[in-house]
Amino acid sequence: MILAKTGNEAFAYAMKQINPDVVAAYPITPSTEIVQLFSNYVSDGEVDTEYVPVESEHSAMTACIGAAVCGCRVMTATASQGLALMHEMLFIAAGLRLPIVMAVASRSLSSPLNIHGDHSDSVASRDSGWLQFFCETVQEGYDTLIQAVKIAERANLPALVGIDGFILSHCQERIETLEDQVVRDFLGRRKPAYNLLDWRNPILVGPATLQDYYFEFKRSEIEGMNQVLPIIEEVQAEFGRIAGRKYPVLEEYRCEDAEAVVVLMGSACGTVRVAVDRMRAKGKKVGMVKLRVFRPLVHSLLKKSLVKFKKIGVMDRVDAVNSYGGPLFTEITSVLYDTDERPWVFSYVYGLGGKEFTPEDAEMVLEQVLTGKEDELVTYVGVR
Amino acid sequence: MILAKTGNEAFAYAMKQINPDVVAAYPITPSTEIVQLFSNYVSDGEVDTEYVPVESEHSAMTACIGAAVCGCRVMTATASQGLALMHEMLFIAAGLRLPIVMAVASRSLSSPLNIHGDHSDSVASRDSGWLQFFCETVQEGYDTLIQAVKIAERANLPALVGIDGFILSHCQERIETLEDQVVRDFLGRRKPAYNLLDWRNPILVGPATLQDYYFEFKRSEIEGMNQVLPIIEEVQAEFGRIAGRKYPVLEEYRCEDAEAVVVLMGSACGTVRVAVDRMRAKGKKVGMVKLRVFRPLVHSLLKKSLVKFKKIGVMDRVDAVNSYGGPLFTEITSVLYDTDERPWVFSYVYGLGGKEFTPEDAEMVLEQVLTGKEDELVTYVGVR
Amino acid sequence: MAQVLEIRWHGRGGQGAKTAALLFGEAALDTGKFIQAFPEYGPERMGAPVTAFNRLAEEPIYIHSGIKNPDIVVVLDPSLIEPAKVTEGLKENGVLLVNTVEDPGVLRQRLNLPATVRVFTVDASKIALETIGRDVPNTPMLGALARVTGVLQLEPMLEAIKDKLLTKFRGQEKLVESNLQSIRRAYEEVRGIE
Amino acid sequence: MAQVLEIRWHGRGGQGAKTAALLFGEAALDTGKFIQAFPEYGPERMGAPVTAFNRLAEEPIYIHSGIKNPDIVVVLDPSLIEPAKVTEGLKENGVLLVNTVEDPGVLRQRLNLPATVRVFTVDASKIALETIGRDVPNTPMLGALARVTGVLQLEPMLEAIKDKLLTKFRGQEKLVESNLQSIRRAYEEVRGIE
Amino acid sequence: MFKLADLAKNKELFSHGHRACAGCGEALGVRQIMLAAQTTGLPVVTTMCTGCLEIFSSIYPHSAWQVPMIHTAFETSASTASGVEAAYRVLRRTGRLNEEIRIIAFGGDGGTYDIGLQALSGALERRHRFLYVCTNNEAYMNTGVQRSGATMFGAETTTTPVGRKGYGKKQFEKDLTAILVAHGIPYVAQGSPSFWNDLITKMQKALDTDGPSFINVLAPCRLGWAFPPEETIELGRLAVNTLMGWVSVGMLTPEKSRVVAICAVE
Amino acid sequence: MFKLADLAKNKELFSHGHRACAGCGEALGVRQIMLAAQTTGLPVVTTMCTGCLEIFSSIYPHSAWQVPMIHTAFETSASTASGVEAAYRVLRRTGRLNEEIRIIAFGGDGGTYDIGLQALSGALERRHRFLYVCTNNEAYMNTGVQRSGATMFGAETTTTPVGRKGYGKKQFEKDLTAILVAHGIPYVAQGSPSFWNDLITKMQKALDTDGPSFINVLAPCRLGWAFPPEETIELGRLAVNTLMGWVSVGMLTPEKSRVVAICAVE
Amino acid sequence: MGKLKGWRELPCGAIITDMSAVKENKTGAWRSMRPVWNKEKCKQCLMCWIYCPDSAIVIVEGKVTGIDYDYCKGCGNCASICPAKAIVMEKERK
Amino acid sequence: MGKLKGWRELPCGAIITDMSAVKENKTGAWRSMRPVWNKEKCKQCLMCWIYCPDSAIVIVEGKVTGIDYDYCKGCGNCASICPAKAIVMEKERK
Ligand SMILES: Cc1ncc(C[n+]2csc(CCOP(=O)(O)OP(=O)(O)O)c2C)c(N)n1
Ligand SMILES: Cc1ncc(C[n+]2csc(CCOP(=O)(O)OP(=O)(O)O)c2C)c(N)n1
Ligand code: SF4
Ligand code: SF4
Ligand code: SF4
Ligand code: SF4
Repeated sequence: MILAKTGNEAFAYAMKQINPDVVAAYPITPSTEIVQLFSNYVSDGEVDTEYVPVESEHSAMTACIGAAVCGCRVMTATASQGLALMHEMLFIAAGLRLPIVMAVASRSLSSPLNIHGDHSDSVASRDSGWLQFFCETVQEGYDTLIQAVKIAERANLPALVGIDGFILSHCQERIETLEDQVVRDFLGRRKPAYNLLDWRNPILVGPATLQDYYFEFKRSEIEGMNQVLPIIEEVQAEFGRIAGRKYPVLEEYRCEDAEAVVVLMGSACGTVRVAVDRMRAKGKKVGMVKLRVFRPLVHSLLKKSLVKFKKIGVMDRVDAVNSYGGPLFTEITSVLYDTDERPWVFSYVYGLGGKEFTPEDAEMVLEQVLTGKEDELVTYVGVR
Repeated sequence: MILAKTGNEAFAYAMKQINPDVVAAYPITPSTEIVQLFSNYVSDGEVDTEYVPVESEHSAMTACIGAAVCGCRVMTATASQGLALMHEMLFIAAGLRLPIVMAVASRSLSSPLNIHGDHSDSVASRDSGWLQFFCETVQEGYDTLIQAVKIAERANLPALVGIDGFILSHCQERIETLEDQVVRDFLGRRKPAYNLLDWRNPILVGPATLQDYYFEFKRSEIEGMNQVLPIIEEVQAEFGRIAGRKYPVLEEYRCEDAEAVVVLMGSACGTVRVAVDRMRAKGKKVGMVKLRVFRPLVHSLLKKSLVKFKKIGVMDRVDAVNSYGGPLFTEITSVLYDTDERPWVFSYVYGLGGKEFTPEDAEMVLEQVLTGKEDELVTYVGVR
Repeated sequence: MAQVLEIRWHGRGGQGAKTAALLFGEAALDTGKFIQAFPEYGPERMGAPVTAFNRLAEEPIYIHSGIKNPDIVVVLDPSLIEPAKVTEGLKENGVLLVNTVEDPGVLRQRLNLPATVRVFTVDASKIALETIGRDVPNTPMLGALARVTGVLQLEPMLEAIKDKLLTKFRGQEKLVESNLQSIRRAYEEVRGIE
Repeated sequence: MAQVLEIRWHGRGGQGAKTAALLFGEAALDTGKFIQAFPEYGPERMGAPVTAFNRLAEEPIYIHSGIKNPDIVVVLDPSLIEPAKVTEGLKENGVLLVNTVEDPGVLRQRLNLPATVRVFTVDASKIALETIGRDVPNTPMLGALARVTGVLQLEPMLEAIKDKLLTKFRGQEKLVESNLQSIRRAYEEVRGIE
Repeated sequence: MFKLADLAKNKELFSHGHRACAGCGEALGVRQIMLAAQTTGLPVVTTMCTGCLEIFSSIYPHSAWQVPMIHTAFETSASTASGVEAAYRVLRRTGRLNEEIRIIAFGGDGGTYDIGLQALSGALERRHRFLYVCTNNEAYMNTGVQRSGATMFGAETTTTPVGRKGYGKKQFEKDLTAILVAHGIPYVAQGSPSFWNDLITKMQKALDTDGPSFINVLAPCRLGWAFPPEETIELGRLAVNTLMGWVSVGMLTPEKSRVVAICAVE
Repeated sequence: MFKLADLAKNKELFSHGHRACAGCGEALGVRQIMLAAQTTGLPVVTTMCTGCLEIFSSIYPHSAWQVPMIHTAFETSASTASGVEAAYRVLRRTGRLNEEIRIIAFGGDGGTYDIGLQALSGALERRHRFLYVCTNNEAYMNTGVQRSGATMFGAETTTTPVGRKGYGKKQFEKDLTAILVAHGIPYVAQGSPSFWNDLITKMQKALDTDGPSFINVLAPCRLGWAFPPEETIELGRLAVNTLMGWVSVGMLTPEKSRVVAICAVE
Repeated sequence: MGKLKGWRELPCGAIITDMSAVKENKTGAWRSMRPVWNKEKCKQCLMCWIYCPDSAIVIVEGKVTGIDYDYCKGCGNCASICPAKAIVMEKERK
Repeated sequence: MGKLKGWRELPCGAIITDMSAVKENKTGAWRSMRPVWNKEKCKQCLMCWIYCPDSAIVIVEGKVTGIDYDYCKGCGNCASICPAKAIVMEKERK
């Protein structure tokens, strides 16, 4: 079906189709609508879900964990302070290898308070062992959320699917949806690695470990993450077959003969497309590399793609406040470290706290990368 | 005075000498003793401190913030889950530019639970805008905590001083302390950037901001971080004059003609020293680079030092669970990205969850770096 | 029509500017267009001036930034005209559509608008009161907007909106009917059509 | 003495093995040595076998890893000998010092120890009961240990420990005195000195 | 009993220019409270939770507060106040602050009944001296009317929608006032801006209390309760008088006891 | 009244091999509770907080629990149980689980009075059906005897040391049982393993309760209360009988009322 | 909008120091209905004053003297509550 | 220690599946005092059983038959509580 949906509506709709067993969530702008709309489906009996309206995000993630260890398919949604408040439990969910799927309408972190979109919330949890997807459009959000369930369950790791707060969460766009049954068939039923409610075969989940076992458990979790990329690619391929839409983990846009490209994630990719088109129209050889999967860090794909270009601008919608570049900039330069070609790489931080990022801004960045700016370590786009 | 103190005792003793106005803290292994011993000083009237025995770490950091906005000198201590539970408030403390100083006896994160030392807790908060120091010895912990108060107050940014849980927190070592009065003179009184209790000149702290101001506030915080390195160096120099002990931000140990070095932080530096000595004794040209300051990321110093070596092993006592290397490995390769020499850099993850790291392990790592291992992206030292 | 048609709605918190933009987006979608509809990104309070936006195009819309120079400005509440600076950024050859009793000509003069800007008015509040029974000008304004833009035909649009309203009002057919009626009337009664 | 002298203490949770190691470290410090003292890193429960460690050296100690092959093993509770495998890892020419009524020779035979290992025993529990009035063998064992290692002289050590105990017991001089007395006695009464 | 003419001499410590909905009961309650805060003659320092109050009173560069105010996060009004009070104590004790001041912490029902309950409970157990005011509009309004622990049984919110199966909130509300009474703090009360004199009297008592005190202030919300703007005062009255989930025998007779007696709805 | 000979037929669902201190009252309480948990004949699934219990019962690869058990974090026993109960409900509702089971959540006093209070309060407000057992030894024992909200006035702990100025804890304990009563849940009780029959009777009632239930179990701690190992039972008795901070008129007469009446210490 | 401060001009920490700036925020613009006060009818009970959420009833020396239309949002509570019906609500012009 | 599992052998997620492994943990080693049960004196009230924190009182068909020294930590509560003084505490050998 072709529908007009905001990012939040599309997430809620996908959740309806996924029909998770348990949803435990807490409201926070700009993700609130997701569970709000989802609770309409609950109230109308359109899903089987047990909806747990917890008293905080810490409890939201904990209740998700409690339900997921019982073999249930479990989802939640949050943003910003909510994600930050879950921080402790994120690591626990991953350590327990629970495929909880979380919809995030990303937003900046306090202080000062700001309800608008940037990637600080998700990126600040990048070590927690969660898969992280960043989406460009509402359509992609919808498609990715459904895929994420399958990927997470195959990888036995939790997954976060992010759309930019307000910019996508509150933006109505045209989307093509799948039939309910198609989604349910695609996902099948979760096959849990273990089940707490199987009381005839009792297990203990989450023991204390001493020096003799912790690192080994962690190593096994790390291996879980190492195995994710092929799973993502398989699930995407399968999804492509039923939906006719494909999203490479890494997309190169008009990169064929590009002399300069920017790499980025999320909704601004669209805005950059417009800028690239305009500059191409003026004969400037620029392109864009869009990264959809932030965790795992797809180092081999990044290396393979980026090594082709002379000049690269890495655009972060978050700053690491470490007197160095943005987090993605750091990771990309690291990934390219041992390549022979070693493109020039520049760091751009843009759009924090919902700061408007226009095609003109994007052109400015592309232009700078093209000419090879060399003054400041990091450029803060649009800061007065 | 020369005293025998465990890391926790030394931190508590330093806190006594610092005599903070407010300490709000919550117990957690292995940092509990810090506040426990400190509360003896409170009970004996040896400090003026108002001690707030909060009901959780989230409230610990919040109460610290509440007290710090009132112009007070404020400290706390925590580890692991406690630090993770504070996550949300860490960003807020930094955004409000409050020089809260936190003693951390670092420990791994659940799940599974483990009470032993690794750097996951602090490193997972590396984007929060806090300065981060990692110490090698009890002496260094004591000295750094005192310096951190001054550095934080000059930078108007909060600071975390970490010692490795158990390995240092519970290890008694010989330390030289300063006289109480010397410490107090060195620190003087905090000169706050603003004061909530100045009710004649009311201010509002922590407003909401829209797209028009958030990024600018953040930019100003980022600049605060950019200005920290010279402050650290000045304060260290000044401290060196009164204490006779100096700690470079980055120390090169037997690096003169080294062909291979390892870079690392924390207590394992000592163990590596032993290994370097042993290997040097065998005529192998190895050395160690010790990093004391993790935040800000001292990219210029790192670059200047590391570029001299052919082969570098970066040793992380934490893994980023991103199917790539450890966080310090990522940052160091990033920092070295645009150097002409480009040493070979290898990633080693060691000691998670308190996994024993011996001089023999260190020799193994150094040996590997020296010969130039090239098989796996990351080596997990000592994992069965 | 520009490659991408950009619309800005002005209303007050509680008046449904956002809903109108979303409904208009849905209606346009049903006619095969690519669309975007989004509210002003900010904390909205009841009574406070708010804005919402639409983009319509024949091709996929990639851009994800705000609208600064709309082709069309729609104003739900005439008391907003001055305080909300409704004409700010309006394109030179843009359209201003206002819910007011005032005549387009008078309004144009009062606002001192260049001749290139086309001005339309409609008494949507009156229409709403007469059809729906409450002063909810956002629905009728959809009709007026369809008329002045010309991008949507009345009947297919009514069809499209009917669907949405049936869901929204949980099948209260009468209420839906009166809403549709208000759209039809505004479509007819809009003033300033040359 | 090795360049770094390494000691392992065995006790039960609640018996003060850790305290003994810390006190020994402090006492050694006062004689100008570089020291380390640390407990087994783990969750200790009352009654459970626990260990603690010391390192002593003339030079700064850099190493920060555990002790696997101690030069000296000190056992606070004879019932631990078998269950805690107290001799595990003990150096070939190491020292075993046990709080027990047993004779060193008997113990050596029972444990089947190589001749290179020196064995000492002392009835620290009895001494503690007679001096301090409770079975707290950790303090007297300090005296015995000082004697067998030879690295600490009795009087300076007593001086050093007195200070610490005065702080610890908040100035209860009598209690401190009896503790010092127990150290002195164990220093004298340790058996197995050739 | 206060006289309005006297009260009118006080400063508007909560200034106009704030961005609350036209007719917001919470804004009204806070305004009255800040008028009443002056009855002790002591300066007041305040904290608040994220929520409508924070959003409508403090969007940079505008502060409706004419007293010192700090907002840290959503769940942290009480814990922030703990820190402020600790600072106040040490500064007084060490002679660095000479005036007595009063501390008032504000929190919505979400920030108090739910996500901030623990911080509040802990602060009460530690016996920090401050007044906590819960501006209770019985749902999360700032994020668009979701259920809170204060939402009544059967009430429709955006997370407890009425639908083919759902009939509104399925649980009874948490009786926070009773929970506060169980904390054994010296002063607990309920009030409403519709009964201004009662509220202001309770404020005075609360601020005079040596120890923690608490007032649960029922504040009608335009958005959540969905009423025309001119009915705020009347709705507040009705809510109290019909005892709709808001039952306190002591409510309008604050003189009778320092701690109001409570009888539960269930 | 239960007969010991009957009880002795039950399984030891909390097995020996655990690492509690010799004479630990908490271990004893939990053992009795797990014996009692079998009185309903239904399988039991459990959750617990970080704390002594978790450390002494579950160091990998050893589990003293012979029933399903999950530990997530310190403050999360009740919220984990919320998730488990939600899973249980949906699986039952959709016919994927056929047996009735009971859920028991354990938490120490630190994990319940303090850091886990909010998760508990929220779960109660949402009316999840589970029994929450607070193993209350009146301080944070696992980390070495720090004060908790349950620690009594004047008690010495490592964070409220007696010193030249300090005289132990300066505040009265939080009356958690009263706070739980104020939550209006259908069953609230207090107990102690020293009165095994009382405790087991209360367990049975609690597990039969349709809705949330709560038992506050006073558990003497070797380390924190500093007594010789053989006095555990006696100390538990004394603590109850001397009413030291542990006052419940309903305590030993659970028959009289489903919700015990409470009178505060202060 | 031209007067937005640049990042270098911002205070250290997210604080507001000018507490009077809020007066710039003329919420009178929100009004679609306007309260009109009738001096004659007014009994000076001050009920409108204590019940106005926006402190928009002007008091001079203890007496109501009018309405501050710069901030009045036109909610109408003053009119509802006035026992003397001295305030009536009118539509804002146009 | 030789039998510690390698990381590839660990289960997915931090779980314990073998709930009987705890029996390996012979806490009898913790004992410095040993309870000795006197069959003759025992009245079979089972008080020692219900009050043992370590389930170390062996019951066979409803009757006490001895003490499981593999797990008994020697706390002495059984002895304290025994109304018949049928259990006494003795020092562990040596
Ligand atoms: C940790 C966290 N979770 C969620 C939010 C989002 N949030 C902000 S205010 C609010 C609701 C406020 O409700 P309430 O406390 O009742 O105050 P009201 O707005 O109704 O006055 C929510 C859910 C947040 N800011 N922080
Ligand atoms: C967030 C967090 N903070 C602190 C801790 C450290 N911690 C673990 S258990 C514990 C105390 C437990 O006390 P209590 O709940 O009373 O149980 P007890 O050990 O006394 O049985 C503490 C402080 C933690 N694990 N997580
Ligand atoms: S939503 Fe409700 S509480 Fe919030 S400002 Fe509007 S009326 Fe007030
Ligand atoms: S410290 Fe106390 S609660 Fe913990 S195991 Fe020992 S006796 Fe039990
Ligand atoms: S209409 Fe409302 S805002 Fe205006 S003066 Fe009256 S009460 Fe105040
Ligand atoms: S001594 Fe203690 S552990 Fe041993 S059987 Fe008796 S009660 Fe049980």
